Amino acid sequence: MNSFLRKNTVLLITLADITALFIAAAQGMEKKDFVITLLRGLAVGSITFLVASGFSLIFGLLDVLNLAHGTLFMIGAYIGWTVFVRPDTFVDLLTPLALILSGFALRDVYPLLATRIRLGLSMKRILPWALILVSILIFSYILPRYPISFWDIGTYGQSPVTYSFLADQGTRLPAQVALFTEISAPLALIGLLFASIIGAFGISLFNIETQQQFKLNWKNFIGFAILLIVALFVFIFNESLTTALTGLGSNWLFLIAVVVATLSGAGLGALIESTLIRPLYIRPIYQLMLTLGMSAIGIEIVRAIWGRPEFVMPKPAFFNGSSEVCPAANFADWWAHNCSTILLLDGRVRVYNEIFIPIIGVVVLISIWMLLQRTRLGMVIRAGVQDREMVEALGINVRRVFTMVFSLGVGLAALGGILAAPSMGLSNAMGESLFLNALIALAIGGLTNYPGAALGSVLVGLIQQFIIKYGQIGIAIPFTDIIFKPTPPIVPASTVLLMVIILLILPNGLLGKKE
Amino acid sequence: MEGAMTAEIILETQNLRKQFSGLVAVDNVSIKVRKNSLHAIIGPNGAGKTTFFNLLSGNLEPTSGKVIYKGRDITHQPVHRTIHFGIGRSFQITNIFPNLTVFENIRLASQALGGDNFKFWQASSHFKKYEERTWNVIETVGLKERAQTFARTLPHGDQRKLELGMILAPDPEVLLLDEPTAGMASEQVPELIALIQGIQKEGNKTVMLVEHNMNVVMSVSDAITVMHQGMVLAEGTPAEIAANKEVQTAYLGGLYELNV
Amino acid sequence: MEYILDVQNIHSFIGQYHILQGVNVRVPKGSITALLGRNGAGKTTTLKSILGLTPPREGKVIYEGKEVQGMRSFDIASMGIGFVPEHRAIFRDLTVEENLKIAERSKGEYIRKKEFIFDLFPDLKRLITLPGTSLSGGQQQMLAIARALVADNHLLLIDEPSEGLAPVIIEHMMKAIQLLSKDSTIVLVEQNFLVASQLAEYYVIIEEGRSVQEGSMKDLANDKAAIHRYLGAA
Amino acid sequence: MTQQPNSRMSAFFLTNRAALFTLLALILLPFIVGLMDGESPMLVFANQSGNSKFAQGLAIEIFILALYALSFDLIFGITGMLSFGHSMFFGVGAYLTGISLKTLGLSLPATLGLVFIAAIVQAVLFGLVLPRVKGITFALVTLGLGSVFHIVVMSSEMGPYTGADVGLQGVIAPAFISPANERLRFYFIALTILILVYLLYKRFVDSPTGRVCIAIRENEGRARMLGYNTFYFKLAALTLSSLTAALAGFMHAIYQPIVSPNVASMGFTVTALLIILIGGVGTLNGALIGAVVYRLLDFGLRRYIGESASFISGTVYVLFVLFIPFGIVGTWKTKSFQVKQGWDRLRKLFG
Repeated sequence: MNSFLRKNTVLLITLADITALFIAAAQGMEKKDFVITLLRGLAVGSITFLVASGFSLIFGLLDVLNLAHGTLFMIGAYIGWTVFVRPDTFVDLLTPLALILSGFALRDVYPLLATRIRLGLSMKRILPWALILVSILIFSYILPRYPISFWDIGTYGQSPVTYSFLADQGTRLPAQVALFTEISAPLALIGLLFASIIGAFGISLFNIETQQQFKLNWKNFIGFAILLIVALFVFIFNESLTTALTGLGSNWLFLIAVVVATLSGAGLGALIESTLIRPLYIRPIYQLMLTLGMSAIGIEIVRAIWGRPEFVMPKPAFFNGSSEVCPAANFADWWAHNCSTILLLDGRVRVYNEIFIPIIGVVVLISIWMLLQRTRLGMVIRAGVQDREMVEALGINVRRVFTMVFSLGVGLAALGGILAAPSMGLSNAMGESLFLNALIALAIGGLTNYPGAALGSVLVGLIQQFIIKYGQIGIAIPFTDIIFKPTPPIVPASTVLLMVIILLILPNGLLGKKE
Repeated sequence: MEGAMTAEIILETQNLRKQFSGLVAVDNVSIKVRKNSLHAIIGPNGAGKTTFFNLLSGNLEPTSGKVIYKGRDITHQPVHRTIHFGIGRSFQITNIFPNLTVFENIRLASQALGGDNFKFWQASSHFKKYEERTWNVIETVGLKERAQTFARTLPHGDQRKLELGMILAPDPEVLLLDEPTAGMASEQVPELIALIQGIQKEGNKTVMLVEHNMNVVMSVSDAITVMHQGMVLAEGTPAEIAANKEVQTAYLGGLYELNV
Repeated sequence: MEYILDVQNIHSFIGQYHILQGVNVRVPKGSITALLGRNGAGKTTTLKSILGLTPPREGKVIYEGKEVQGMRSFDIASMGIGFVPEHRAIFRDLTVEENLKIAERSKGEYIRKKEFIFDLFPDLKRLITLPGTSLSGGQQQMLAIARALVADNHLLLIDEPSEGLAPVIIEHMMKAIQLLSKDSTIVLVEQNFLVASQLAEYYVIIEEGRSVQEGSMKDLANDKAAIHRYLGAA
Repeated sequence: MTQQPNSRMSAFFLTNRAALFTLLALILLPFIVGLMDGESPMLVFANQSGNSKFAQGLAIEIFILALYALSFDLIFGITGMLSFGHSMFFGVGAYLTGISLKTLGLSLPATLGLVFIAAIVQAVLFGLVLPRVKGITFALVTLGLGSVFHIVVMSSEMGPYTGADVGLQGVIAPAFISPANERLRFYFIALTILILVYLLYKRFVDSPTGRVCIAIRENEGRARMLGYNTFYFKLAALTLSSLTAALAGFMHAIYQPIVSPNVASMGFTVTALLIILIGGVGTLNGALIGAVVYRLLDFGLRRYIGESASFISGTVYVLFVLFIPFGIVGTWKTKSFQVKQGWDRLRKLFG
């Protein structure tokens, strides 16, 4: 105990100081304000944590600073919104997407194929480009001939803003069914599949090392088969699926949206890691540039598809009820009526924003912690953070673990995005600001430290929310009559300053280990 | 022998101790190094020799104890100060600037103590005295033909020479050499040892040497300290060490007699 | 003689450095073979090249009759090669038990091998819940060897097992290695010639990235000139 | 003996012919653009030629960007410190110039003096954290310092001085370098400044100080072992970098009608990073070439593609990273080296 105290003096002092600050701050505040602000802080902290934890897992194991993490968070939100508000679009998109991805699911097969091809040096250089080009050409021929039920970002009446508004009112537009025009469906499907396979093969040719030997077995084809079946199934049952989805209650739809957004994030992560990041492990600076570039591309794609204006995502009915007893006086009342707000110590608390999100944050915190501590994958991750080479020498495919962790990290960011959407709204800038928050949280907590990510996130959330609150009520500075009201710009500045101070005292953050 | 014994002590440690979380790497080491002598530290791998050097050169701070140089306590001096006192140090694992040329490597070492480091308005070729010094050192260590090649492309043996050149360049009084022959072909070893001996004798320098090759050590050193598990096992002249039974069992395993 | 491992003229690079410039190592099945040579001669790199951690750019590595050079290192290791690296590489965020469990290649291996391992290293049994960092040097070395025993390995590559250990512990370690050699073949890198000469039947001397001499350990013990030339007196 | 200076002259011209040719092209640029439009040089002198004036404007922006990129290359490419707060160096220069000219009503030289003092002060501020943090933590701390500055600039309290999120407007440059009426003069002044700074940087990199900075990038531990107190060298690099960036900011504030708060944001630091990555990290020429490529690409894409330009530029950067990893200058150097080797081999083959 004594040695623990000695070793962590600085940490304990810092924590004590922060606690003292909060207690002192709470003095001048009404109880209900304090509780609400606390909950809000936890909510912001939870969302920050979802971004920060994924980022820190990736950085810890792969040594990659994924600067596109905020953008991926945002993409998660937009995908979730689409599933929730426009399930018909979602169904229409599934078929071509599954087909495009199916080629990448065969990535373990390509090296074998590559070793079979004997070509001259110049041909070897041209081949990947030629394959990618052909693949793009086929895509650009077929895809425009597949009408997807869509919105029009240019027209206000059909923009995401309007659809969101309508969905909030409970109105959903009748579903349309997408069928290929000008081209026969079997030909189009086969064409897409073919284009995807040669495109993915072309990309994989860039990073195949020579002399490699591989064993093939049926496991290499599972992903491919699943994607193929999904594509066909959705294509055939497009209409009934759309009707079924639109007919679902908003709670179920929200759940599906969360799952789809998270999985898409995870899939996107796996794809990015295995095609773009993998060749750059030996050139860290270029990873920065690559992820920055991806971030810019991501934001532009989102702008092109969903438009620039901000819009809101309706909350699922479970958190959005209204009746004469609302705001609910207690949880039993809330359970009966699904009120959107609840009274805690006479203060109105939004159930989704201030109770549901922190709960999810805690659930994710615990599940990832269990994953890290109790599962074999977690063991390998913890070991790999320290010594990749040794893990590999034990016969473990570290590369695959890398892909999994990247995918997990991006999946967490996407989950954060879709969960934040109903409370934060959707905007092109949502990723950037949250990413900065997450970075600050990590710097405070310790860059590669998982509990540190949680601690930092909560601190950042709390500080921001308390300062916002004081912006409204003002702080009475002790021994004077001055009431100081922090203005909004001080909110981000305060966390940044906290970060700078903590890093100067503890360069590895509060919980980071000394190297 | 008698005269050597009473010679001036240039470097001294008093109860030097270094502890890494659980492990005591250097345990209560007190040694005295006489001026102008060649003092060897030997011991099996993991005996704490390199850590001991790191304490002397300021790369590590000791947990307790003192390092005294010319009567002055330099225990807590930062690493960039020690060379200013006149202590140069080489590394067991070659530590050079791999992407700079041999010439550049040594010039950086030569100009370090000259006091012209902040004259950023003059080209470095303007400072002829450092260039001359650089060429001298390059010639001493025998890398003249390779002066303009990148350090990373040198063969291992030449990198060791470059490393030696980098400590020679600022002309220190005490040289701490950590396994200067590590990884060299056996044909090259005598050459390098002769070079070191030459530098020591002609330049009136004090050399401290960590070395694995017992025969080398026995033939060139004036004094030997044997370390084992962080502690000093024995101290004395080569003859005394060779006769020491304890050293034989702990280090040499009693399998071979030493040819002194 | 049947060779479990046959390394033929491999060349390996670390970054720009041409570390191995033609190493040949043949390891008879069931033997202990020692790689000898000075610091920095390329012994550790040889082990890493066999495992594909530092893939050789030229030459062949034949393990159990199959060319494995160019394969991914975890695939090579999965063929039954255990690695005990220099400085042990114990995972410090994992407990002793997890350090062993992580080496499993199929489920339940650890449970099956547990008893055997704890018979060999009784010390480890009482340390099982401690984190890897809290072990002493000797215990870490035992754990590193034990870790290589969890999976069914036919070949163990052990790098400097005696480094930095007290003589009593070295003796214990030597006994354990001798015991292990009954079931598996061992390639040993060792600085301490006494240890190497007592354990190994065969030796290969590596000098400046090349294998320069090989043979039976008994012959080397009498060849003072070679010992002097390549290994220094010790 | 009389031959000596002459041959030295011609040798100088030979080795620097590319640089001299570029310089000549830059001097003639306004007139050539004018001539292509069928406007006489006199018109260009009178600042009447529309297209030439436009080209000059673009070039001035490139010069300013190049100065800024040079300053970033000095601390990142040469000294090896990754700072994410570099835009603050530029921002301080730009905003202080604006405030000093507009609010304080100081003269141009006084403003420049003030800017330089501020630049030194902020270099020292960044330097204060140097001994504590390294690598990625240094990047984060500088990111923090930069963000605080950005936030202060954007805050409504500072509105009267900085224009908050709208940006600083209404800075009236003295008539003799007015970017509207005397653009040609501005062009040549900017060009001269860039050349002077470039030469200063070249000398700095080649000087004892610069050599130590490179040594710090390569292996800081070893540099310390050689007896260098690396802190002072990093501080020197930071100071020079800060002065240059502030000078770029100073010119920016005079040239642009609005100083947008974007120049103090993280995004502008990223711009500097991208420029030197395009050009080649650690090569001074790379910073210049990168600035040209970056600005022209940005300009061209915005002009011909419009809204989604950053989609294309993002893609271009990703392709750069994957296929031209050492930047234009770095790749050029290795390629020309290979070509030279090939030639040598050929020549040997034929005796």
